[in-house]
Amino acid sequence: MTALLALQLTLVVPLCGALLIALCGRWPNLREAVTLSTAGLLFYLVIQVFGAVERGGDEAAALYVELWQILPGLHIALHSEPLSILFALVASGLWIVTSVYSIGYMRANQEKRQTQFYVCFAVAIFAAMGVAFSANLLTLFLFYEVLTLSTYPLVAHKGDDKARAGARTYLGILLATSIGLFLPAMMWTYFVAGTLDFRSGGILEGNIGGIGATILLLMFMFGIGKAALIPVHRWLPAAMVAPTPVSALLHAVAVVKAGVFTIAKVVIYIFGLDFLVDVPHEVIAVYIAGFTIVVASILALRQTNIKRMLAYSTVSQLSYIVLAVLVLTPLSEIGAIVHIVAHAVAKITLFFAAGAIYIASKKTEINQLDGIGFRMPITMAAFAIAALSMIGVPPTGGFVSKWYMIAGAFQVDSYFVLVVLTLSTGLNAAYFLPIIFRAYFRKESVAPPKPHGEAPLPMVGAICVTALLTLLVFFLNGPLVAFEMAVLGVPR
Amino acid sequence: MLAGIYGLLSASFFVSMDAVDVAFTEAAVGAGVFPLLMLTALTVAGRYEQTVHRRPRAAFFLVLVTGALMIVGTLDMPAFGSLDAPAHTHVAARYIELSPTEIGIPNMVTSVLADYRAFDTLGEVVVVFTAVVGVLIMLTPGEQRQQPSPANAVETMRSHMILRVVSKMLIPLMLLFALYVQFHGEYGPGGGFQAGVIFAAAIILYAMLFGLVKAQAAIKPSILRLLAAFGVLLYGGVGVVSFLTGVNYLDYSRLATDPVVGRHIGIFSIELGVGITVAAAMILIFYAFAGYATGRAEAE
Amino acid sequence: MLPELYNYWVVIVLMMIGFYIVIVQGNLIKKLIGLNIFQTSVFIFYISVGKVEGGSAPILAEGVSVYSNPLPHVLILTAIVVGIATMALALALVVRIKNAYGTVEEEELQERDLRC
Amino acid sequence: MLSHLPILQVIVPLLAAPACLLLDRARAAWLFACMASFISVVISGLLVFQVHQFGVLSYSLGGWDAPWGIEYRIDVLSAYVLLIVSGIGALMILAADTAIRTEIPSERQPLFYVLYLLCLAGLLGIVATGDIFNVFVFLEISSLATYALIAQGRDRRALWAAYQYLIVGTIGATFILIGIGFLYSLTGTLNMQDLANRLPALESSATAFTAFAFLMVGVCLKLALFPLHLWLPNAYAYAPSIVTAFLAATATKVAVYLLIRFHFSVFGVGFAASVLPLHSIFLVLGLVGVFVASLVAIQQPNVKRLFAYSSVAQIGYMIIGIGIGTVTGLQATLLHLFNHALMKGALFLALAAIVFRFGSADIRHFAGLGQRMPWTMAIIVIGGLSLIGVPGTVGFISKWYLVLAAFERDWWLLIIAVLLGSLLAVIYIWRLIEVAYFREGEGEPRGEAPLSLLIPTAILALANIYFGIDTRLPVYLSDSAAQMLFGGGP
Repeated sequence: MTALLALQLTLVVPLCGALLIALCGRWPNLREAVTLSTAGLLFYLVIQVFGAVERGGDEAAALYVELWQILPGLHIALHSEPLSILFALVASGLWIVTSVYSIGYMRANQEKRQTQFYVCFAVAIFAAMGVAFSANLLTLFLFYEVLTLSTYPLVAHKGDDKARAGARTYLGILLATSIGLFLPAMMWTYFVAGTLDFRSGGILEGNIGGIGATILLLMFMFGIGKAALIPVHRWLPAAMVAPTPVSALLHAVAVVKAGVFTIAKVVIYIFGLDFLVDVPHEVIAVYIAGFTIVVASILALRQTNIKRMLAYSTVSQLSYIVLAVLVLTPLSEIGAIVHIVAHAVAKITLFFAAGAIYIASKKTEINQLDGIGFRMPITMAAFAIAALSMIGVPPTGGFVSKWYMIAGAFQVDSYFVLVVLTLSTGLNAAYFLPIIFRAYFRKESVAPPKPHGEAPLPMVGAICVTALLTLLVFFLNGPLVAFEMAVLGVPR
Repeated sequence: MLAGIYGLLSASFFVSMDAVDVAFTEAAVGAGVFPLLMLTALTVAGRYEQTVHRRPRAAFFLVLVTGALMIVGTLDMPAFGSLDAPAHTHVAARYIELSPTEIGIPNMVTSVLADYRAFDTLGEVVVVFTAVVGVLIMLTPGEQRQQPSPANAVETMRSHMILRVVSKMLIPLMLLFALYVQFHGEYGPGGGFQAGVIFAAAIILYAMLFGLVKAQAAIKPSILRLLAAFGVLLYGGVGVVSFLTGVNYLDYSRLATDPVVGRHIGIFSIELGVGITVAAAMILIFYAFAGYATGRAEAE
Repeated sequence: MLPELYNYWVVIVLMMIGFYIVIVQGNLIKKLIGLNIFQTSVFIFYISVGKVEGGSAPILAEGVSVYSNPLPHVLILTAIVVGIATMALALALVVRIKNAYGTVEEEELQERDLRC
Repeated sequence: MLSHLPILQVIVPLLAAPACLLLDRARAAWLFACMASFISVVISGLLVFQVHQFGVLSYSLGGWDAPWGIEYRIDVLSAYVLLIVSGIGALMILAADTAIRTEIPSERQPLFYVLYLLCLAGLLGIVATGDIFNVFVFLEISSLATYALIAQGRDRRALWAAYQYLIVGTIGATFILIGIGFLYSLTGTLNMQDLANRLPALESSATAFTAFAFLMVGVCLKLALFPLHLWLPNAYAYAPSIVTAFLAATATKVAVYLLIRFHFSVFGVGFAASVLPLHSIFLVLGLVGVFVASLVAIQQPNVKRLFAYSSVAQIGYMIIGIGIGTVTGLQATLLHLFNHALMKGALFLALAAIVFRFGSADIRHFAGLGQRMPWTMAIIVIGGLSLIGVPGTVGFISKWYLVLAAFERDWWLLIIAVLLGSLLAVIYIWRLIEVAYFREGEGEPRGEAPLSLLIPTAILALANIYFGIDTRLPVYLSDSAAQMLFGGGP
């Protein structure tokens, strides 16, 4: 199978999967089987594409297919390059794990409308693939919106007032930002640049100058609401009403990653690093990101509900990526890209753990966690690893990415960034360590009504896998980095 | 009433402008149909009124502006009645010169109406048809339908013996006259439309004197509906026939071996269509109004 | 110039009277009468356009060389029919309105709508 | 027979109407009307093809060549609009049978179809003809039919709305008649082509100016261009839903067509510019219309009324397109003709489904509709996104061209204004979505609309997406039409 065919199939497969799932809705086992096999097949396809990109040369260059021309100059086209293949790998890979996990979760929790859940999930993955492989801004925008709409039913899954209120904020903010800022920014880009294709080195250079570029940059940053910069971050905590697998999807697999990925794409392939350096007041954007990191961490510190705390931690972690992207040095870009992966695996572990705790013991508050480490050792161990990754302690993925970020910051000796990074590291430690402390070094205040052990097997399995990945990112960072160098046109 | 007088006045004005056909029509419509409709409407709507005028100043200003604009417009117009105005020299000239030979009938208005611009006239018939359908759909009472009984509002004139006798003699004459107008339209003023109106007037008069029920018994609404539709179809059909003879729509030249004769046939038949539709339409409209009035009279 | 155009101007005045009535009158039926005047005056306007000095009715006859312009007559024949058709429809509407609201005065109509 | 297509386009529905009256049974009448309107779709399709092949088609009625006889003249523009009108007309009639069941008493239904066909024929006639007086006649046919149709609404206010529309419409028509009169007295001809040839010589004359003014005002009354739009919201709000859908998708389009026809073909592009700053007037009116109407729309409790106001706003966009005064601008307008027909058609048909279930389109019926009528709501969402101008829908295409046109002129303010306008659209669409999806429905639950109503609606909704992706047909037609109009006569 040629890589090009595989590239196109990455869109077809999830859709057909969704269709099949809908058809098999009546027989749960069959339905779940379809889900898993689809996920597996998709991952295989992505690997195929990856291989081609990895080998580089003409084959990698040929990974471009124009599906349709809407208007002259406006195409729906797919293209695969190192950055996108990485995102695709993360999304498709984690889909398998998440599916396994959610099978356990949904059944243990006797959720309603499970078929709808799996269908929407598949569609969301389809959209994520589209975002990853889109060859121009328009295509990306389309899939971006599909992603928003397809995840809305997932967020509103519970269907009670609370869920609906959360979903409302979710849909409202994401649609408003994308239509109000992202879309105009896109049009503006087209009119000045005459194209929307992602080209290494950017397309805006020489077409727009001065303050205009700054405004455009800000329009993109806030227009891409999925990146959850303050003040457009509110949808993320609001979406916490969703079932845990969905939170995983939002925080690790697809949604927020799509956001930061889009920003990275825009900065690297639309503006271009060299051009962005000359943009006046570009540093404003840096400040916004830094501000978001710190404030979000402080907010996380004040949460008592585990999932809400994780949500705010996501907000801040996302801004790490945005910040790193905006430092505009090759090393920091690498840091950003690696952090997409590192954060993904770590955060999904944390959510899985939180979900497992909820399923096993119905506990949702931090202060209930005393001594949980002895009842659910595996889960909490994974939790600990992931937490360390969040803080940035070796040997976890978080360390690698943070390392590159700091190095990049040093290159341009941007002390603001350094301060932010150190400060936030402290804050992260401040809100993660207490949990671990409670879990292991405190006795249970009150024995639970019925003693419980670990969560169902599929969930525990999934947790282990992701925790393992968190460590792998650390140990395998060499090839990863080398591979990603290509993004910046650095020859391997 | 005033409206009627106004109609007659404008009709006489048309005559002075030697637009006899128009005058004829306006006389029939302006002095006949329109006031009649008004009256029937008034019997239903009642005479009561309060005279409030809304925003007269603004309105007056608007009117003033429009009028001024038109005055300005007239300034560059050719002098009134001048021979060499483009209106007369360009298209119309041909009608005047050639129509007698091309169409072969003296009344140029008819020849323009029924041949050169026959399609407009088809449109006109359709407009009448539309109107009657519209009136029907609005005045056909919904579910709560009552049959107008013999004792109804429109029968007040029963008592007038003389009137009835006179009109008894009058009505046949009117019908005859209508037929004359119908078929003489090619030579003198008149034609399908006027004929239809007169015919309708006769029936309406009958209805007023002898009561709606009798009239409806004599000429059934259902049949009238058919006729109204049939008239339009006849007109359109002529056009379709001219398709079949292999020429353009409403081109009569092939209806007979000799084009002129063909045109005669064509004009004759479409005028017939016009007459039928108009007559049927007018009567139906009157029925609708009167029937509605009586229906409500009983409802109260 | 005035003698040449006075005819049009008279017509225009008439036309504007009709127009004014349409706008100002609160009574639906009177509105319609205004509309009728408005339209009829337009017809007269057309016919005046068609008039030719010393011309006679456009019906072929011996010894007549100058005819008035038949085309406007035709147009107006059509226009008159259109006008009367509109009137019929409008009156039907008025009747229905009277039936539904019990009045044909614009003010009262509006306030009755507000009430319900 | 192919050579007769131009006239067949009009007389098929025109003669189908009386035949329909003869049938006098609702179901039969419906089937017959469907047949007629589908034939006319086919014809319009063939016409587009023919025009594409052989260029302008001229058909002289009664065999009398223009200017003596009446000429039917089909160029790209008219073929394009004919396609829109007949297509929408056919889809609507499909849904009509179910839609009017609850809204019109059975004994009136045959008459309803007769009027519907007459209205359709009238609109088609306006577009097809090349004779300016013939335009007036067919305008009246469609108008009279429209008044009667609007009056069929169940709410008694429908009568009042119809009456108002009748007064305004008749005044508009009379204005047009006056304009025609001036033109005739000036040139002595009624044929558009002929007028176009003779007018340039008389450009300076005040009469020509007056004629132009009267024609424009008359058309704008029909068009409901702000501030002459006051009749429209009531008419749309209280008319039977299917009628609203049909009118919103076709009548205003035909009015815009007339505007363009008079402005570009008869008088020529140069004329307006030479006598008055028409384009800037259009720009201003269009913009004000967009904003005022959208703002009013936001506060409407009755959704039909809401979309009626949004229609006024959309008309504003079309006028802006003309006002920009470039080929691209005109093309944006023409594209929006097509696209707006699609979106408003879908939206109002969806509303028809809701009225079918709830008896009115009041916004409180929307509570919880996301669960109760998922398909209908989905369609409304699609239409709404299209109205906003989200990529992947037709709305985006027209907005895109509009902004492009403004960009060519470097009118950044206009671009910003247009985008702000779409944001207003976001607000009122969001209101619907919020009520429908984020509020529990009270009252006994009602199910989805019947398929016979849902399918045509869905077709339209899909068309919204399809033509948002595959834009070749409308873009090609509108482009060549715009080119032709700027190239000179029809």
